[in-house]
Amino acid sequence: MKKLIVYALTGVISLAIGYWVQQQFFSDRAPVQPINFSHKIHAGVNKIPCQYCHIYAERSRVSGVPNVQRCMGCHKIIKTDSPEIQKVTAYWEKKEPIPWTKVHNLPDYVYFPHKRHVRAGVECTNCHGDVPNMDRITKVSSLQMGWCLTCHTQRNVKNGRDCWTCHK
Amino acid sequence: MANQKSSVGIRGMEIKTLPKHDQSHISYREINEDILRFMTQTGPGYYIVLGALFLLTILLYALPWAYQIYTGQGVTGLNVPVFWGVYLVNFVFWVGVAHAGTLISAMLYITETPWRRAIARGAETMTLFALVIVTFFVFIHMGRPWNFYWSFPYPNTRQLWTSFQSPLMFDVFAIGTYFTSSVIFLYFGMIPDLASLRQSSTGWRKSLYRVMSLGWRGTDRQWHMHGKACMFFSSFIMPLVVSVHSIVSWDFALSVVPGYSKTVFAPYFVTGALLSGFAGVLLMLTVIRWFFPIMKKYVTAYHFDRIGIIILVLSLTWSYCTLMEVVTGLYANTSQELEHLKFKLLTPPYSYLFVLMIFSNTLVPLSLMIRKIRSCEIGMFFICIFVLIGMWLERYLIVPNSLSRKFLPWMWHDYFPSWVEVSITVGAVCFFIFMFMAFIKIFPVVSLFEVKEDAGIPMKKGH
Amino acid sequence: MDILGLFKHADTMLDAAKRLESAGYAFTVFSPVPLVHEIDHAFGERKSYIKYFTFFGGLSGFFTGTLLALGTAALYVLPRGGRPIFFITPTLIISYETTILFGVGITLLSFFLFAGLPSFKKDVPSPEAAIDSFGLLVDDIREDEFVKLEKILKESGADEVKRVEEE
Amino acid sequence: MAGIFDKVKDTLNSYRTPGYFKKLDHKWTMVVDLDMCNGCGACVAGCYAENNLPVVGKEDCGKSRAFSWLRIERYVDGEYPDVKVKFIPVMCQHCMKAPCEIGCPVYATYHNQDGLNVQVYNRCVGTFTCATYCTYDVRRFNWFSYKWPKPLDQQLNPDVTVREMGVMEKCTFCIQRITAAKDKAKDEGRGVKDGEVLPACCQSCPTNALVFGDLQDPESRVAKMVNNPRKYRLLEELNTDPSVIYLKRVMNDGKSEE
Repeated sequence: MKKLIVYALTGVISLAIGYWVQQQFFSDRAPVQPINFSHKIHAGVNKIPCQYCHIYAERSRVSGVPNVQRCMGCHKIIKTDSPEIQKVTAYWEKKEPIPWTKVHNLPDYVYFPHKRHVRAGVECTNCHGDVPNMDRITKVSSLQMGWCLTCHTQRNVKNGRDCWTCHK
Repeated sequence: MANQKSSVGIRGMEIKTLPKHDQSHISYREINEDILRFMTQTGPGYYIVLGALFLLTILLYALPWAYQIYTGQGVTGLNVPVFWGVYLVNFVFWVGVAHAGTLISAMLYITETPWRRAIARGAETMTLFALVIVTFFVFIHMGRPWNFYWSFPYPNTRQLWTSFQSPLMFDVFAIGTYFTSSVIFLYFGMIPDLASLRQSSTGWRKSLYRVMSLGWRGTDRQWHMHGKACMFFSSFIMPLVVSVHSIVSWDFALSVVPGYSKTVFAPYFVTGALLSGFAGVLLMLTVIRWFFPIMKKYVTAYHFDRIGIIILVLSLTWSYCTLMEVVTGLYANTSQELEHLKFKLLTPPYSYLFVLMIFSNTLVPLSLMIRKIRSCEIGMFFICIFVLIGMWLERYLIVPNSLSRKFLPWMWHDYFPSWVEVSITVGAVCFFIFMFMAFIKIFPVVSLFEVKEDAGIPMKKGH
Repeated sequence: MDILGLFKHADTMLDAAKRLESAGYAFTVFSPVPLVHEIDHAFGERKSYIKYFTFFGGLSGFFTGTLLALGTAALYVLPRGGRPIFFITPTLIISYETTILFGVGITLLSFFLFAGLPSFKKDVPSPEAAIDSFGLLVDDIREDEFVKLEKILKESGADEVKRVEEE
Repeated sequence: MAGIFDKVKDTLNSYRTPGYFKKLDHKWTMVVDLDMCNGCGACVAGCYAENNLPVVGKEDCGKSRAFSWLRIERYVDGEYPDVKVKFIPVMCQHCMKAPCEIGCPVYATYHNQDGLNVQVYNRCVGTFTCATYCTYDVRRFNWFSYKWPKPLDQQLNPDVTVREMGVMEKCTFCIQRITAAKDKAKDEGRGVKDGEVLPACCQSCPTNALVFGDLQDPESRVAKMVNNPRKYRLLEELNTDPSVIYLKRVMNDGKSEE
């Protein structure tokens, strides 16, 4: 009996450790990015608006990942001695895009226009979570169909529950 | 002997009476021992056959299916107008085979027909495994079988339910209910038998029966409840049997396709199902009697005689429905119906198939009018084979054949099954026999307590 | 301590049961085949409450099916084929099947309830009682009653009288 | 209590047929003028390009598994020297009382508020029921997972899903273009104008035989065309109420034929 408890405890603890490690380093909820970019510093402390960098959000289906030029626009001057910024500079000098890992990924068959949601007055934090306080971007919402539908129903979106509004 | 013939004279003429159904010569202990011996004393030949069937199942059933899932439905012979092929034929066919089991158990239980007792369990077992095959055929038929659970209504993250207006949804409910009820009915009837066998068996059998008999003691109260519940099960299952195949027929009849959209389909399919079901049960009994002579004591010529008459009646009913199907089509006199009938009745090779179907479902069973053939084991064996083939052909002539001639002539296209479909069809039969053979060695295929009832309750003062 | 009488014949066992009843003992009948008719005949009809459960099981199944079919159609309105969203004909088919499903399920559960299954505490008092003998068991008797009961059983034609110790 | 009762009654009434047809946003309709159709097949090619239709190859084409959502049926009348060939382009008819829609157990095909019969690819489980019930044989099935050879994968339309193996698909009236037009109209705060939505087949038709528009808009071209005495609908007698309207071909010999 004692043996059994020891085995069970070991199992539970190792599972817990494994879960933590998975969440921390391997999960697609919060993947490790090539550059340790902190939304907390940019959007939280310095209060840069979201659409300063994600410029397409209001006029296109995608919100857009800012190009390296936009980063360098500030970081030619600001904090150039930080090792993380030097990584950005390295990409800039190589003329290569930064290989960011996409966090909020939707399947191919989903038609999600950012434009419609931004213009309807949906806050960014509504779906992306409290980004201004995130060091590393974490997927907060499940992005599952039921989650979308709950909001569509609450806001009484016109044709918000029609399949072809969101699928293609 | 059970099949002895006595002679009765009426007005000086000698007429032969039916074989008698009298099991009173068998003692209770003998029944227990016989069934246990039937289950435990297994020769090497049995294991060789079982192993061969298992291999065949893997080779002809599992591997082609895996190949089909990996490659796509394109490996079948389906094409654009003919989307329902041999898989749907097999689906309907096996639902039909499943039908007789519950009917024998339920309807003959309610009418208190004594001869059902020895064969009811075997028939129920057949129902169960035929339904397993049916369920698998639904998944084989699907384009994306890994998403099969979407067709079950359950609260999910998509907030999306299922369409209860779809005939396929009726199928999900009908076959789900049928499967559940069959399992319950089979297991429920087996509880006292397992408790009885547990007393005389040893080893893993004893512990298995101990757990599965749920502590049945055979007290009077338990028997009382058992009888009552059995009555309710039977009364529920009888309408279920009729509804299941009606619903299967509505998969076709609720469309507007010529050849599918017929009002006669529900009774036609139910009759056909019972016909193939009884043929299946009889075939199973014949084979069991051949390979396990011990069963000759329980499954007698009387059973053959009775089931033979039932098959004859069903065959005639079926023939009437077939006639009606053709006649109503001709009477409607629309160009689509006529084109469909022309294709079905006059175009080779389908016309040959139609003739073969009529031959094996109407003409061959007519020979059952002769009593000698009804009590002849080999004759019955071949009649059953013919009926089963004929019933399969009937579904083939309805399902893919009607789709070959739909409304727009530009899209007319014939259908021929590919090797994958043929192999899975044959493999399903192997799989079915494999499951059945494994089952009858683990669980009693003859209902002990009912056969004991059949043998009569021992009374000192006589009956 | 229990006493068990084993009989080869059903009618002798019923005779013994009648004598035990008139002597004021409570007994349990064990049999390998159902003796429902015979016991009903000897001791009068008994009531079973399964039918009420079956009825309400079927009724609840009917309403569950109707509610499932109509309710889920209202939860996510997707019109199809020009049919109404709330369409009673297909709903009847669904509720027909659920009536049977629930009826069968609840009948099984009520059978378990009334038959006292599953219970692994008590076994059959003697293996023969499950195979080819009719058993008559009297529970919790004193030592002095044993002789008296044995006599009743033997006189009625018991083939064997056993002393069964409590587990 | 009375309020709840009234609400339930209203809801029930609003869900009764043809109640939900009365409040359609649009009723997209296609008019095919068979007098103008010369059977060139540009519409078929346009459909292939727009909707990511795979090309199945010679062998599967022989098995009648070609993918064209829009096909041109050719009927040849008469013997060799005196031959008449007739064309009829057949695409999904977007029936208002579609037989296919009731067949689907999982709501993968249904009718939406635009009067379109739509197919949700990622919900499909592949039971083939819709295609079997379809009276026009316009549904196509992904028999295999089709691959586009290397440079051709760049021409795939990003607005249309590349369908997975095992799902059913069919003509959508280029619903992605309808969505785009409605999106633009919403940004500009107006309704969709006539002629703003142009499915790929209509766009590529050299003779303008195919016209697309909203039947509910009385000023639209289709609304004016449907009053034509040559109007008929395919297999109308089956009560499927199709949204595609054909204008009969008038032959030179004075006989009008379909």
